[in-house]
Amino acid sequence: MALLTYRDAITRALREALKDERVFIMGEDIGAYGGAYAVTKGFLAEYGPERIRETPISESVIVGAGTGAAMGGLRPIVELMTINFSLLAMDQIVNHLAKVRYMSAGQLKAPLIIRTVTGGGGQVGATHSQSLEGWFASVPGLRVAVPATPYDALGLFRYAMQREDPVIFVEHALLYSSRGEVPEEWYVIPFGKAEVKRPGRDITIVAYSRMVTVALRAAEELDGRGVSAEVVDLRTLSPLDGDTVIESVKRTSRAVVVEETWRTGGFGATVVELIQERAFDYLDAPVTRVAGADVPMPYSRHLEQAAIPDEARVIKAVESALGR
Amino acid sequence: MALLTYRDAITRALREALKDERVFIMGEDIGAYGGAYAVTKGFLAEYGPERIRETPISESVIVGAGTGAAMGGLRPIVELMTINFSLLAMDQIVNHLAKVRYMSAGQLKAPLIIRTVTGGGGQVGATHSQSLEGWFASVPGLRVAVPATPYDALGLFRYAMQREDPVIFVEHALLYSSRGEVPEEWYVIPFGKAEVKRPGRDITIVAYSRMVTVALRAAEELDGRGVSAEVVDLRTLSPLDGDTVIESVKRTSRAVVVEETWRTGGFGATVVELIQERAFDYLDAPVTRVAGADVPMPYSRHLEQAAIPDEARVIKAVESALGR
Amino acid sequence: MKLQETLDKSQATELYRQMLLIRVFEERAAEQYTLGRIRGFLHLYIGEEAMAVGAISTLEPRDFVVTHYRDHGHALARGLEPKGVMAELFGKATGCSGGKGGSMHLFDVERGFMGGYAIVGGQIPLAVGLALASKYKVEERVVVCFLGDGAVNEGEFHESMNLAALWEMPVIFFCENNRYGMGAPVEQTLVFHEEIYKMARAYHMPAERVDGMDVLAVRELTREAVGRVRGGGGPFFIEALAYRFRGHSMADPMLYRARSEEEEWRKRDPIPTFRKWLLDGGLASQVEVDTMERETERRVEEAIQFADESPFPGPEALFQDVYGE
Amino acid sequence: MKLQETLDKSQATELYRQMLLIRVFEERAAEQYTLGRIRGFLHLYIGEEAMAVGAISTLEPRDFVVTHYRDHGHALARGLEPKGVMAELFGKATGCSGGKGGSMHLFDVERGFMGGYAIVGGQIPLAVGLALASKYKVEERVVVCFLGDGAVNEGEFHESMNLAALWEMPVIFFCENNRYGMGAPVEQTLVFHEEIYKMARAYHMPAERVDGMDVLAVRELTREAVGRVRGGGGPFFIEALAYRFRGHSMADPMLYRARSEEEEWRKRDPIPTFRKWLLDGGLASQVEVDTMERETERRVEEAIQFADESPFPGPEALFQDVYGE
Ligand SMILES: Cc1ncc(C[n+]2csc(CCOP(=O)(O)OP(=O)(O)O)c2C)c(N)n1
Ligand SMILES: Cc1ncc(C[n+]2csc(CCOP(=O)(O)OP(=O)(O)O)c2C)c(N)n1
Ligand SMILES: [Mg+2]
Ligand SMILES: [Mg+2]
Repeated sequence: MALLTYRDAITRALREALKDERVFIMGEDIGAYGGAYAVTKGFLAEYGPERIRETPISESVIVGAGTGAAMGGLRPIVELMTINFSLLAMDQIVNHLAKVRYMSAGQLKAPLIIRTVTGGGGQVGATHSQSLEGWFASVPGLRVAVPATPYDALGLFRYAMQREDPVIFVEHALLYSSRGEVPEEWYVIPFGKAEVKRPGRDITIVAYSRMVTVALRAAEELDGRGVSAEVVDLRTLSPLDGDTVIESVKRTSRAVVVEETWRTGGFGATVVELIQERAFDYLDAPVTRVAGADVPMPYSRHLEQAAIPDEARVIKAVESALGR
Repeated sequence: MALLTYRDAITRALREALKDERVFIMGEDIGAYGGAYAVTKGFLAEYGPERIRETPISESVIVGAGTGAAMGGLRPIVELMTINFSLLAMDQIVNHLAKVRYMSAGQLKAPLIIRTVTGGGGQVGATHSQSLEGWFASVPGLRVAVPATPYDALGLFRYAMQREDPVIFVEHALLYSSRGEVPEEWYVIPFGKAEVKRPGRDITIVAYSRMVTVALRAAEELDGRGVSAEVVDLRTLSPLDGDTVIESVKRTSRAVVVEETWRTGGFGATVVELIQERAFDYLDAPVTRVAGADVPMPYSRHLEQAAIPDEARVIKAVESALGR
Repeated sequence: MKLQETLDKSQATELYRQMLLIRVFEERAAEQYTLGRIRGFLHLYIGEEAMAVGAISTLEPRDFVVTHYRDHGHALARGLEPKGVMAELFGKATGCSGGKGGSMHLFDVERGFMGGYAIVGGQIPLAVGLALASKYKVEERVVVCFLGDGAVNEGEFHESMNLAALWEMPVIFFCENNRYGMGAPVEQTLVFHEEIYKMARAYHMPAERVDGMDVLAVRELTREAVGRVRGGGGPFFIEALAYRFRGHSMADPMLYRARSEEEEWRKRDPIPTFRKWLLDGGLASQVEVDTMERETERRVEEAIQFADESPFPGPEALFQDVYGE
Repeated sequence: MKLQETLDKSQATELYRQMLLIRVFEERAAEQYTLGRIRGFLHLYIGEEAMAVGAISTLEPRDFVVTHYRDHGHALARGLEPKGVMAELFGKATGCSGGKGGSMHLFDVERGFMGGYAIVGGQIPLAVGLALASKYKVEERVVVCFLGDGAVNEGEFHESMNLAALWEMPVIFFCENNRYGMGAPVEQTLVFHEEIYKMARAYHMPAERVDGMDVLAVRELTREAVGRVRGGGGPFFIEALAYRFRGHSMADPMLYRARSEEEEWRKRDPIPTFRKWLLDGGLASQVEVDTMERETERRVEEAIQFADESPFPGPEALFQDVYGE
């Protein structure tokens, strides 16, 4: 068991993937620069420019060419420097990557993995702080992984590499330096399996990506106040594991869903709906959601902090669900 | 009172808007072709090429130049031929149009109206049949109108013209030839006011855009079966009128939300959440949602029909909510 | 028109047969559309046959073809059975895309027909990616990417041209300049409309222009391009000048162009022109040509019958092929 | 370097003063960043001062400036107070964007500074739109749009160039070719990297290249461009060759370029070069120059103090300015 950072776990996943000759990595500044978040540092020297392909700043053709190469039998991994820039590749992702298999009635497949970086909290302003993964999770044909820990990042990436579906692999900017146990032995985490990251009796907190760590800290704090909170990490938004969530809520009778994106239209509303639909008779209180403020992300520190869910807001939501 | 088509109502709205010299219309095939849905037929001859600007097929610069022109003091109206093509302008819409006011702390405004066409049902296949309006409704800074009738289309457009916020004005492809009463007298419909399109006692059906007509037909049919269904038309997704919805559900104790987009991550989940949160103690059954199938839209007729909500599915959801 | 050394008599008549097949197929498809058996958008290739046929005739089976939504011509020229294509237009399970794609999204991966794509310009990055795969795997596979003059308007055109040139990809960009993108004449949409191919040279890409109504000229230029590209010469750009004789789609009222312009172009219809050339040059006899025409009509008639009699996809098809496995 | 007829002594020293202000501002900003008072991304303009100063000095107050995220230089050259800019970097309510924009999103609409935009290429369509407004309203306002060599990679570049040329918009595209987009050298990202400005000519746009380290040359070319554009000549493209002396942002470990390359360029530092020229030509005395330097340092110091003492925006600001009214 080694203590790895989230960054190192992903770096390891990429190294493993590169053992397959069909794999190459493509993206902006992944070469000599080493990746905006240093995930591919040293790769260019090690694997050479055929396999570590520095691209022009042109998100649309990066994704489109990745899709075409996948259709042509390769297993490309594309890095979109941040999820904000995926907006420039939206058509290729939604109208091409996600749909070629279906439109060709299964003749084609496009096993492209798009790695990208989500989230706010780094004071990089409105254009650079969005959490758009929920949009991708709503598009049929795409799979979306949102790992919260080094262990999950590696396990989920391995699974993505074993499958033939396009995957949006969403890494959180503020998690790269976080650490966690990662075994030397081989393991894989299948998509569509949420995990109870912390067991509890009184309420279920459902979260994903960095909000899992916020939920866990909130649960810790709540423990001291006599509240036993269960934390469920979705791990993938597509497929969405309703069963694990429902099983938990049936035991706790209360639920709070936590996510970083804008509240209105946030993906978490689908989770709230699912809970109230499938566990209606078990619920002792409405399911609520803690989400980002409905504003473009402000630069200024305190404003940004107020726009992103934190432990205090989760605790408040939990206490209110418990009628305290 | 004249019986106008949805198309004619929008054409009238555009003619009214063009009385303001700051208004020009810009888009693909809006000139000699008359618009893909014939909304601007005859405009080029009448208003000339300065004001009816035929553009290259370049969605990004169409929206970006519209935004810039709005920042520069004009009131441009941009036509994106269909909402599917908005994916190519996503960055300009989400990172620029929606954010300039906020990022400049109110120094700038961009009163751009983007007219676009949503929906499936025309057998035009996966790339041309999407209902993406919910994504825009989740972006702070944008307003999203989704008229279901000629009356609403005209009234909402007038309101959009009176305000200074960017608006995504979403017209449904299958509604253009539908007819409805439109008075000669001036009226305006403010954003954020849902309307009870049909009063009822037993259940609330919340819908928007073409699904309102589906909901109304379902309600009609249900009437014959002894069920009195209330139909609430949201009319705008942003702002979202929770009050009208809640007021209705408090009376009926049951609700079904109907929308055309993909179920997973659909905007309607936000409405479901809102109902269960604000009317939890009034609910006699879980709030359910009737939505599009989670598939790229198939071309073949029966498959497409199976993918889009229809009266039968709404009726089934209502009856199941009523425990029948 | 001249017979190249690389073209023998049977190849020449084959070109004719293919152009004819497309023409007859499209005319009958239009008819089926008005009968309501084909729905949605239907974009006909009538008048443009020489481009698909001339270009695709130069390819090997391993090569890839990628195109836009006006894709019936390319599909048929690539050897797809009219039955499968017509059945697709009818939305039948036997269609080349299982009834799921429709007119704008034809596929036949076995024949290297990697698809028609309905988002203007959207196919160009895909073609670059397929070419990347070919080069990466050292397969010497050539990719031909058809695109309209309208697609040149899109930002993806620029990104793709740059990347293909930068990485010396084995791709031929074949621009079908039919003077209009929907209702907009090129003069109104491209500042460099007079010589689109010269724009390609700004990307340091060899680029030539050809008469898109002349199947032999198209073939000859494409043959040269394929040779260069397969030999590792990087991408090549072809601009072919042509005209669509019909509206943009079946829904087009054609308010934007003069009847006389259409008539001028119709005088240069690639099919009668090539037939005359075949007959005059003694490459085909009147009897042979007549037989070919009858056979083609029968083939298309059979395709319609096949499509008509084929079953629609069953309801289980709805959720199939969204994901793998 | 040569003194143009259009430049008098006081204007010449003013150019120097502005370049100096940018340099000192940026150096002090870097320092404040390491102190943790500035957060997020910080992209410095050090080494590139001659471009913003030379170009913007030719504009009238009614003209519009639009730029990218490396925007401090353009903001200061456009006359924004260092106080407001520094306060913005500090995230203070007194910042030129109320603390909401940050380093990459500076605005001052009163001064026609229509914003810095952090999405590469995203500002180009906006500039075209502002130019459209100017032309539509017959205002004879010129728009100058700064963009990096990296922005030329993006599809929006192509769409914007085409539209601006097609509609003859009053916009100057000013490409700051500093040889790198983040860690990627232009040779690796643009096939036409050797002469980016010639690509503009493919859009039938007048285009010239200039030494971006020479403030007078930049000024002279831009002055000519402004004249043509204001006179209704349509868009103009300028490529300026320069270099950023520092990393892409404060976070850049600069692994991708050789120290020696940097040193070569530093020899051509626009500020000492221009100072020497001023002194040698007798346009400024050593005392004047020294005074200017001291004053500039004081001005920036005051800006820091102002920023430091200014309040953060109150919590009520969070939901303000999302929508109008
Ligand atoms: C991104 C996008 N924008 C707009 C459309 C609508 N549209 C379909 S075809 C077309 C014209 C394309 O013209 P061109 O590329 O010249 O092809 P042609 O029809 O002439 O063969 C347009 C505007 C689309 N399908 N995709
Ligand atoms: C669409 C988009 N892609 C990527 C980035 C990340 N990024 C920020 S600056 C930059 C390099 C831009 O280079 P250039 O345009 O030459 O400007 P310079 O930094 O040299 O001034 C990149 C890739 C971004 N901000 N936006
Ligand atoms: Mg065309
Ligand atoms: Mg640069």
